[in-house]
Amino acid sequence: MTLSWTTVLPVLIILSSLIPGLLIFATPEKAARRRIIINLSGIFVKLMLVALMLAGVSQGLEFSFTIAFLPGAALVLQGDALALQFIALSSVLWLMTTVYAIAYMEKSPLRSRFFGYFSLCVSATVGIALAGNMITFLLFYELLTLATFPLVVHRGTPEAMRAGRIYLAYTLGGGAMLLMGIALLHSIAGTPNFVPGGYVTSLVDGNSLSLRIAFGLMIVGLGVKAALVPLHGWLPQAMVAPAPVSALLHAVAVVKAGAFGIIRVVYDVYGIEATTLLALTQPLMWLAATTIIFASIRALQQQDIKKRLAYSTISQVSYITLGVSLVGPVAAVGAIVHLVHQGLMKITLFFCAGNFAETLGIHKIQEMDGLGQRMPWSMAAFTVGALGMIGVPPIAGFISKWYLVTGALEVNQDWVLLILAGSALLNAAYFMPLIYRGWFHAPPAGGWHENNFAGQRLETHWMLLLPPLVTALLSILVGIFAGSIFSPLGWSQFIVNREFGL
Amino acid sequence: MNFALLSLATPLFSGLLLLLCDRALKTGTVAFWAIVSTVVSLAAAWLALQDVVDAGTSIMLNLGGWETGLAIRLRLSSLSALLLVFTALMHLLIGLYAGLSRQGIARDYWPLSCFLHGSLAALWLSADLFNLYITLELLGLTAVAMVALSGKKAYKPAANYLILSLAASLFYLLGVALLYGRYGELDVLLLAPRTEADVITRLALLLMTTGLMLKAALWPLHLWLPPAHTSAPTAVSALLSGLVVKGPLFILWVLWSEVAPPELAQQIGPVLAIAGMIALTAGGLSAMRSPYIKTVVAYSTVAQLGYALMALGLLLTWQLPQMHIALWLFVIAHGLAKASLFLAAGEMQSSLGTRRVEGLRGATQTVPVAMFAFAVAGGSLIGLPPSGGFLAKWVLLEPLLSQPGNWPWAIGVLLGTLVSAAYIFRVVALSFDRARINPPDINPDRVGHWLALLPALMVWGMALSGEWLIQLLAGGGV
Amino acid sequence: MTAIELYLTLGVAVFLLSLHGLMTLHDPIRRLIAVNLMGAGTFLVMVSLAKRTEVPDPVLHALVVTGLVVAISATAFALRLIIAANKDDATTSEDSAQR
Amino acid sequence: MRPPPGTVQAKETSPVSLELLPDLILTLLLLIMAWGALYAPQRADAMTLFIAFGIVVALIWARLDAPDLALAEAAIGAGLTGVLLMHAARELPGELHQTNRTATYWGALAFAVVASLMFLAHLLYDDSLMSAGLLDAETDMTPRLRTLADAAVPESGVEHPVTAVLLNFRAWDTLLELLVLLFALSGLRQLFRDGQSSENRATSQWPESLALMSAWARVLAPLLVVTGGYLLWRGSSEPGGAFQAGSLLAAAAVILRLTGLLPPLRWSSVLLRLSVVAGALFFLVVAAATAIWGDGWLVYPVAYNGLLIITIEAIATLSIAITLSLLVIGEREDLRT
Repeated sequence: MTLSWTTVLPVLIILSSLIPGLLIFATPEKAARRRIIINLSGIFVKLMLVALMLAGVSQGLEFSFTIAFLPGAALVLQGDALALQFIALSSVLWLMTTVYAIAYMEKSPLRSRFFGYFSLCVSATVGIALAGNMITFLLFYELLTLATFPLVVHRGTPEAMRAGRIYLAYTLGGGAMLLMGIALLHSIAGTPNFVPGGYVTSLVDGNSLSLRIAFGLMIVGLGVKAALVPLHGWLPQAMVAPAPVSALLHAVAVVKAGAFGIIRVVYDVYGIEATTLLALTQPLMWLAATTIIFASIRALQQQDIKKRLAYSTISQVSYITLGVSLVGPVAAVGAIVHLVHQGLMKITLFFCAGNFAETLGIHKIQEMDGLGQRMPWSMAAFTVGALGMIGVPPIAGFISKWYLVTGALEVNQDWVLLILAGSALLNAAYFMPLIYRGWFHAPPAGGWHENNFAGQRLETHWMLLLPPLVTALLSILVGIFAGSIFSPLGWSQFIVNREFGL
Repeated sequence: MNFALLSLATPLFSGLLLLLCDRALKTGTVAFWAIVSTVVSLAAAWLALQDVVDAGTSIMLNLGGWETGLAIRLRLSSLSALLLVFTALMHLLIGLYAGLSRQGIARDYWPLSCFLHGSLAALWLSADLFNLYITLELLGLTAVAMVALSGKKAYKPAANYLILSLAASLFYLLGVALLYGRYGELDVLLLAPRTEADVITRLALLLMTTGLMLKAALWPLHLWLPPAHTSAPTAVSALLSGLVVKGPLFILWVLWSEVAPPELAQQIGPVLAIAGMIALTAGGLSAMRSPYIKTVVAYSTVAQLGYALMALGLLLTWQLPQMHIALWLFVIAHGLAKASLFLAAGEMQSSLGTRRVEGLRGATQTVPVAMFAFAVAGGSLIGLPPSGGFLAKWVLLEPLLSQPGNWPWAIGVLLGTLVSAAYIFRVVALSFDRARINPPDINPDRVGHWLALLPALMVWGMALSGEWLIQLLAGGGV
Repeated sequence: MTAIELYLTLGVAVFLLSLHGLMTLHDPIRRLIAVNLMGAGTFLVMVSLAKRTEVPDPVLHALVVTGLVVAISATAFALRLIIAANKDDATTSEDSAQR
Repeated sequence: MRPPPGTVQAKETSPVSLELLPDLILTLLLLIMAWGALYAPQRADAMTLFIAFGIVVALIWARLDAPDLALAEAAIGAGLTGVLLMHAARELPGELHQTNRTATYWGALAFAVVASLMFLAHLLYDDSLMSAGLLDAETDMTPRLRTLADAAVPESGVEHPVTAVLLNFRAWDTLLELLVLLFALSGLRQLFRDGQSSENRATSQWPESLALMSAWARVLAPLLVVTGGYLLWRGSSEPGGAFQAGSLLAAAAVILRLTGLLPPLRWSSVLLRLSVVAGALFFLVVAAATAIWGDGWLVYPVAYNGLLIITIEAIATLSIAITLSLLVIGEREDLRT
């Protein structure tokens, strides 16, 4: 394995968040300035490396790094187009979330530990994206669980402990299932690197039963993190964690890791042909559809803002699974691009929810009256995010829904149209009241519980306000300039062309 | 073979010399010389391993130059060389901890640990049934003597451990006597072709297996282990759980994979595998319930030995090389992980001044490095990638999943993983609780915590040398 | 029925008897006696096997000598350990034992 | 017709012949004593019965032509273990756990009877044990290892086969054997670490009035030393050897200590430690020397292997005697100061 820059780059990308993480662990609590410098420098180094890899991949360069690990299953880091998109998303949103978290966590203790695990979590996510075969994927998948657990229980309160235990039970169970699935697959087809058409098609006739069971086990394992219906229980509980953690978990790391895993398994392990041959797409589609509808209905019943956003995430992520299970190229583009769009919009919503809680102590939906007057910018960003979620053009959400619908019609799964329309209506049903209360209700007579940053130039701390505005702007820009080659849509098209060999 | 004998003789010599000039030396120098002898033994063991790898087959030596049937024969196979290196490495790691950590250890620990190292080395190398009996006895006596190091509270469990260990050795001895009576041989390799499945051989093998299972605390006969390992000093319980229980397991493997006739091995295979599975769950469940930190770790030894027993059982049923590799990877990964787990538990116990698991609340802040060591070692016990435990579990799972008929065993392994995840993360999750923190003493012993972390990092580093280990063990240990 | 068969059976009987004793008795000293009896039973089996030929088998005798030394050293250590373990609570029962 | 050498004596017609009477008596005696040693209501009785059991076993060894073992059993089994048990009886008079008597009685009796009957029936009628090769009348039952040993005795440097096996053919076993003794002693030393007061004396001062006792000890001790020396010297050609001699010397030391004639042997004195460690250390040095200069680990040079064996045996006897006596009567003063 020659040590040229193309082989070392993937490792450097992972190290660019791992090393700052370890350094931050070592920095004492009081040295806030040094911690911020290490953190931000790590982020910028990662962004540079990602840009470098982006340029390389677009010129068709191959980035891969292998170490011998198990007989017949080495540890492989592969920088392909799909991986790159996920890394780009996670690096940008890591920057935003870090800026946000610096302000959000200003008063709370144990920040070294928080930011340390934060960067470990991002390096695990990047590892998942770069994983070149299922063994490496499993390795980073389990490391992600270990890195995110301390974040979920960061506050250390009894509720946080309870949420942490539930989170562990689900994710460790899922991890064990995934391990069994991968081991079963390994005993049938070995663990070669990911191949666009999948490496299982030739073996389908011989052992279709074990391949189906392996697929089922893997989907269950990945479904825990992708919050598919029966396995979503941990997500609403994890809302106890501080806002940047819920933002990171929902928009970037854990949930997307599950969805990304499903994309890898369906496209690069089984391949379209094998999944259709084994008739696995139908059950996956029904599962995704039920999740979308069920989660949206549950969201309606929630009174707490973050709980409602959590259920909305569960339903939105299942769009990706739905798109993947539709197995058409257009739907695939919709699914992959939704990975990015949902990230941008959801993180905006969480930032704003965090702002409301941090500045005015608002947690319930009833308390959102008259927010538009007190915090116009945050409310504006919240509205952009909410409308995007509903699918109002020109915000990003509309584009992914559009591709999903056309994709569904292309493979003449008409009932999917009903599901998507129904879900759009439900989205409107649970987001509109919040927007309406914010803009058209008078602020509460007795004032808000807390009124921090009152009377300053900006409605709240500038580092709390900037990230949601930037991500809201990005959601709009990505929607408007969807056509250009450098937008997530263009990049997804590039991926799908390679995947489907068009 | 000379290097192997050097690796065996060095600890014995240094043990005897330390006992001889007991008065003249300060405790520091005693510790220093003991560690020096362990390092020399480790180097010799490593060279022995290179010899075996170059030679390709295992090297034999007839002690005393007499002909093969008469003399006691020592066998240096790739497996026993690897176990020699493993024993020396464990003694080095735990010796460093015992020497440098503030918790300190009684002065008599050092000669005893050298003796333990010597008797284990003699056990790995011996290929003579009666000689194995004496090495078992040596092991039992030193282990009990080390348990008794921690004063009066350890005498009762130590006495019980010694009585049961004596009874187990006599079971084994009666089995050896019957085999000698029936075949007239004591040498393992000469016995192997001659044994047939008749009444006497069946009775002898049954007796020997019961004795060895009692000494290795394998599932139905494990009740003496938790009290003994909990009341022993920290470094000693790490040695006991990590190493001493593996000796009888090695003899059990030699007995059934070489001495016993294949059809008998075929019959006992499933029984051992089922016993292993039950050990996995029963040990895990009682680990989950026990309120004391060290008892949790002790019961986890019983559970993890279930993995090894299952691998041995399946090896005997199907004679697959992967099972052999999985068995010995488990033994090595469990040894390192358990050593780190016990050292971390001991450190937390002394820093937080509590023996109960409840007392670990907020341990991630008060004793972060020790809790990190506990979590990393626990990760290897569960089998999270890329730890050594994962390596062993992966190699075990592969053949299980290839035929649908073997899936129940795979479910057993899955069950074992979940149960061990439960009792490890019960402790780790508790340590993140910041509401009711248990404050540590004034300055927790940093060095001790980092030394507790060392074996855990090694077991996770095993992933890098996984390929080499698997290729080394692929020879089938013969 | 030769002497060897008789002693072989005796050895096994003593072994089984002491095994039963080990399982049912609770007093550590009695259990230690049971273990010693078990040892004696095993050695009895070994020596009767040695006597199967005109001149008894020296190898088995050597093994039994070694076994005996192991037995005495382990029993001595075990007994002193039991005494040390139960000495203090024994003093409380001392007055009760003032017969 | 003398049975060909190496085969079992021809089976008499009647199952029980007159010549078997002493064996039957000994067997019955042994069974009763074993049962008593286990289930006697008073623990003190159980101990005395166990000591008697040791004596009867020594008799059986003699009956089975095993003189080495009879000597060792009498000295170690009955003698030293007896002293230990008496010491335990004095230290822990109260029975620690009251086992419910009746259940154990009948349980034990039933168990033993059933087991022996089953085994006996198995033996006499089913003959499978006979045909199983353990006691096969027809085939030549001499073990191959034994024939090799007999053939090799001439070059072993000693005439007595048991000593040849112990100290030359399986010398490694004997080396580990000496280590077993040493480990037991170092284990024992842990029991006196936390400095209890000296009331845990194994040998509380016996009333001096027992003049007979000390007089008898003065006569017996030298006698034991002489016999021990004799046994050691004759060990090369007659039954005897290091272990038997060592245990006799240990018995002498125990008697002298019990009557207060022997002062405590201080662990701090180098001499004591050297003598305790000498046996194993010398043997290990010889092994290493043969490995480095000789032609293999524990391969004695043929020229003076007899002499080498005798020196090893002598040093081993010394360290066995000291270690055994310390094991039996070792006190805080001996082991810790």
